[in-house]
Amino acid sequence: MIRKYIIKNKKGVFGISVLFLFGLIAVLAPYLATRNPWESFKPNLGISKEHLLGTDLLGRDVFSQLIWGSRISLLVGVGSAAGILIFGSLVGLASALSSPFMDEILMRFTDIILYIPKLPLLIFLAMMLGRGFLNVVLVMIFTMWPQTARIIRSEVLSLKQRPFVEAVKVLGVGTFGLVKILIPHILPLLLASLTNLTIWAVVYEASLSFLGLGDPSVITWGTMLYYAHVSGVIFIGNYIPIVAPGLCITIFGVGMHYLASAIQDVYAQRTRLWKPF
Amino acid sequence: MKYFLRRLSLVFFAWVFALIILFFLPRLMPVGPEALLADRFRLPEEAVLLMRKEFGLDLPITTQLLRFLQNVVFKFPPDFGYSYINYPVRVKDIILSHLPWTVYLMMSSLMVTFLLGSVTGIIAAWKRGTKLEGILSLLAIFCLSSPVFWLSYILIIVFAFVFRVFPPAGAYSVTITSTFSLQFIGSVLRHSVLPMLAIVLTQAPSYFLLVRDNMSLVFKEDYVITAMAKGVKERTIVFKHVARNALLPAVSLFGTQVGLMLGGQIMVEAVFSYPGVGKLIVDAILGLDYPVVIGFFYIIITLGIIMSIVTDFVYIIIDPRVRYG
Amino acid sequence: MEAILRINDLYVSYFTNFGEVKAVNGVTLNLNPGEKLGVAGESGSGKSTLALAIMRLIRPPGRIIRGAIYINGKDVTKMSERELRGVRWKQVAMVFQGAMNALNPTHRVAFQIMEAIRIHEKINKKEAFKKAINLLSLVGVDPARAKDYPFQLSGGMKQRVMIAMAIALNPSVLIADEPTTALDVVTQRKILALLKELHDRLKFSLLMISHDIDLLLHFCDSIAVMYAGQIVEQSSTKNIVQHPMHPYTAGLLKARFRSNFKEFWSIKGSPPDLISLPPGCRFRPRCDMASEECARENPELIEVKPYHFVRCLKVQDAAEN
Amino acid sequence: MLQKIDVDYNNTILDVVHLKVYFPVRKWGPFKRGYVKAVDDVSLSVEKNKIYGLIGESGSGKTTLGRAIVMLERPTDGKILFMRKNLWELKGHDLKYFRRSVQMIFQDPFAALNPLWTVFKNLSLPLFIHDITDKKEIQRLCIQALTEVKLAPHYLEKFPHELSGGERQRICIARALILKPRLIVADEPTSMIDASLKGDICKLLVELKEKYNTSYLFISHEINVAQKLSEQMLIMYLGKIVEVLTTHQAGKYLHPYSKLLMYGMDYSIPDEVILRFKGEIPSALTPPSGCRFHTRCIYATPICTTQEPPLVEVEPGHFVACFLYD
Repeated sequence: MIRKYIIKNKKGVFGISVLFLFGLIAVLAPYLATRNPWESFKPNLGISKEHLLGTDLLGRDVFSQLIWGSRISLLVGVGSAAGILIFGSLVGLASALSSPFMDEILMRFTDIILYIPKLPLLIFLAMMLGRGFLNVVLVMIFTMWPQTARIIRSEVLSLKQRPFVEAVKVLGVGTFGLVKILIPHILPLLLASLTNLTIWAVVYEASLSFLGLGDPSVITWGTMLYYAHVSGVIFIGNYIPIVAPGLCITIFGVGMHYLASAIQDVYAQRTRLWKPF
Repeated sequence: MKYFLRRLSLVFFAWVFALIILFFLPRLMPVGPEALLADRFRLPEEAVLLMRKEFGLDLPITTQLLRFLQNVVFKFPPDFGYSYINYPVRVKDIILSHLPWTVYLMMSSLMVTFLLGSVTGIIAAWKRGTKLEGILSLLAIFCLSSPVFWLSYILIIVFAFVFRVFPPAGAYSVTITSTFSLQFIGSVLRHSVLPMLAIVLTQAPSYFLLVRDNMSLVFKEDYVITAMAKGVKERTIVFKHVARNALLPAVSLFGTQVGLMLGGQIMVEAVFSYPGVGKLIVDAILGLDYPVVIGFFYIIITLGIIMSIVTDFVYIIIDPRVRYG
Repeated sequence: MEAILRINDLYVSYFTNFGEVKAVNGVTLNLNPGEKLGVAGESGSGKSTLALAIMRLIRPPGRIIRGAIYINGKDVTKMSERELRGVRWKQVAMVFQGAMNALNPTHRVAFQIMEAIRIHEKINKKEAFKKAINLLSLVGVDPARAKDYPFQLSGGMKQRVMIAMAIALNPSVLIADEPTTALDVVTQRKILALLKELHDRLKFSLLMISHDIDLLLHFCDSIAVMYAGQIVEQSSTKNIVQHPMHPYTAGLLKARFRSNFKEFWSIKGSPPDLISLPPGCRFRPRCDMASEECARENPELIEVKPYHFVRCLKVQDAAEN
Repeated sequence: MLQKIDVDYNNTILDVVHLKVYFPVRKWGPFKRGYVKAVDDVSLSVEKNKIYGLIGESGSGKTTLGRAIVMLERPTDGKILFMRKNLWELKGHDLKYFRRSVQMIFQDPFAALNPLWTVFKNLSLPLFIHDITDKKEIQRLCIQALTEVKLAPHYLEKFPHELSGGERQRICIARALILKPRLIVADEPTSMIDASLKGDICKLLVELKEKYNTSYLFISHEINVAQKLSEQMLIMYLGKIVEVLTTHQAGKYLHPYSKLLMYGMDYSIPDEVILRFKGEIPSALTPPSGCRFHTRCIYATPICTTQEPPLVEVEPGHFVACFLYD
């Protein structure tokens, strides 16, 4: 049902095609990459047939690095986004549906984490847990779930006031039954925040690796940027190693953003919340 | 006024509570301060003991906590003891030397971000559906999802290398001595344009989208139709009637923005090697220099709380409903 | 005498992605100076769209397709934005239904009245404020509340402020779109009494729009009944009460909850869907005396008796012979 | 009516005993500043097979009383008894039985149905919750419920947004009736419906009352509609019941406020009569002292401003809270 609407919605089509494209690249990385990303050739070659995007200061082929890099970056992105979403919505649902006292405690707890800015906390926790992209995922989940919890909580609270939810309460359904009924109504919001969180996760993963806290044993768009930054390759005029990975992150972000807003439009259309005049 | 006292007391407890957590953070780290001192500088055994006494690490935990609170909460400027890495220098001095740069860069870009984001948001909402709004929105989404350090590099490549208009790095050209001469200030300004532009371009879109979507909601309100019926000019309606209500959420976003802004700050200072606190903190964390880290987090949390109170205050002034609520 | 407001053959539609919502389908209506004309219509009759169209306040996705609206002889539909500003609120003012948010919550009440005055008259702030104060006392609002914000006032008070704002420039036509629907019964009667008193004193002509036919019968000189974007019957209040001709008008009168009415009665069927309107007479699906003839032909609004217009084939045939 | 001595146990469905529902308003100070006294010490008992009309202006607390009866609002003081047990102490089977026997119809038909579900799913939810899971049985009950509210069975596949206001309200009634409850709290069921269709909804309610002898608490601000529909009328002002009468005494309202409501609805009464009653309903945060209506009442005497008039039985079944009839 939802797919039918998304196809009609221009933004949705762009978003899905971007997601599909990057997903494909990540899955088919071994076949698409022309060279072995770790093997080093002559440094700073320009764009040529063998090296579609030239090579970086260490002589590694930028194009194949890009392809392999997408695999981990997306994995970390979607993985931590899912983790954040699950943890965040659980807390959000719990504080919205339970007693005001419990709600107050949970909210104060999320406030404290919200007060501490994300990046320094990320850096701090990355230090504590040590490198490795699994740690990066854990770190991101811990620092970014309060935002989602807050969004889900306010959405559930406003839904609770709607008469059709109160009608269900009058029928004597338990909290668990209520959640089952509310899920389809917050699903669009969950999907939308999943896409938004994926953008933030990819960006923050890149930032961490850029600062040298990423997992050196793995290639991601972030580590590519790190090597480009450390090696100062741009001062020699070879801009591609810096521009290419960043551009991938941004295009992926734009696609996901459009996908998120398309999902929201579809929900509004489906429930006719949107009054014609 | 009582509303404020309540708000202040609540916030004060949150602040102290956060500081206490801050105190325990280094203790939780796998690499304890003593172990760090021992292997980092390969100091002999007794030197490490001497250092421990100097830093008061051998005292029981509770007295350390009390001492920490005593000279952080009640003494101004707070004293965090000595930095591990560059030992004789007190944490306070390190931070104070780097702080002005960061404050200058952050405050100016905060202002520019708010103004640029809100104004473009208002214009986009007003001219909804036109090509101009399409371009603005696409640009905003592009900048929103691009990592700030990557965008900084793009700016460097375009403005510093290709067009050679702005210097690619540093806070002021080394040739000039840091006195308050006009030349020095000119160079500082020229150096800060690219970093500020990088922060503004990544932070402004969140205001832009917020104000644009909020404006289109406010446009549907009945009092806009009343204003049009009264024959109020369209421009006045947009700026006086609609913008005022639409900017309320932007103000509250402004309050929570400090934290977000700092992330961008650190990245930009790393790329432009701008001598602010951001660069300092990255080195401090990488170097496990706990007192500096604590000092840094102290600043952020305090700044965050002050900003949220300022936003509440501004909110009350703008939105009468809260004042007479 | 020359009608102060003349609408002829007006068509307004909303182009939504669910289809074209034909809100107004060919309305012809005249309002004479000093007359209190009531427009009765239920949900889906297009009465509010008609009111907004007169002030050219229809915004996308709505559009005026055809027809003309003459205010003091000049056609509003052809006017540019600049000329409109000379008409809006100066010659035609409006009181909205949702008094709750028809006032800007972040501006003081007096300021919003002064704003209306100072757009059309070049006077300084102090004078405008004085004018606003007497207007407030004229509509029975304690001038001390002038500096309050809308959310500090009760529903009735807010509507009085709206009325004060509407009569600020002494317009010749006042449109009241369901002014009292959102208010309690008692406040409703007080607001109506205020409107009647102001009408007698300031001699503006009043177009009162409401779904409550009882209210219109009590308040207005003549009434036009709207159904599915068209006027189905128009006449003086006496004619409408004593011998309503159109089946819909008769149905509205019969469905009222009067103490002397014994049984509950309703018009059968449900309100018209303005996207897919039935062919021929729009009321056919709900009409007891409908026949196939009604489905084929589009009835016209014909003056069956002096100043008694009806849009129904059956009634027109009966009147001929 | 009130604490009758010989409470006929099986005839009363529900007893409301000195119910108080206050909403805290946290304004300036650190501690709670004041209370909105929505329902302030109301007692009534609901008997079988009777339609009760609960009338009052907006802000009189009538909706809050209705919501408290279906456990959507927790009482601050006093209690509501169902089968001689306090609602909020009901557990397990008793609670389930209460949920089955008391249902609610909401004011806004557009928001009272789950927009993502078809009519069939909306109707079958109550059955599903009360353990009727056999597919055919649910189908049969749903179709039967639809025919009772005079809607064709093909409405089952429709979505709420494809229906008109009147049709939706009928489906809400069907949903409330499907479990054959003993009491239905109807919160302004007719106020969002077109005037020309109100009659059908009222006729439907009366028919269903005779057929299933369910009782109704008909909450409304339209006194004329309620008067024709209900057998027992309760007039409520600022959280308190000011008059109780049976409808065969209709029209003979004694309390000045009830008279005012009646005049307001009847356009033959000249405006001057109504204009003599000053002002509007004040906020329930700071209710006036003594008789709450004294600030607007034309018969107000000094005693009205200090003392609260008790509900006095002027004639059998007719109670008034006003010193004129003390």
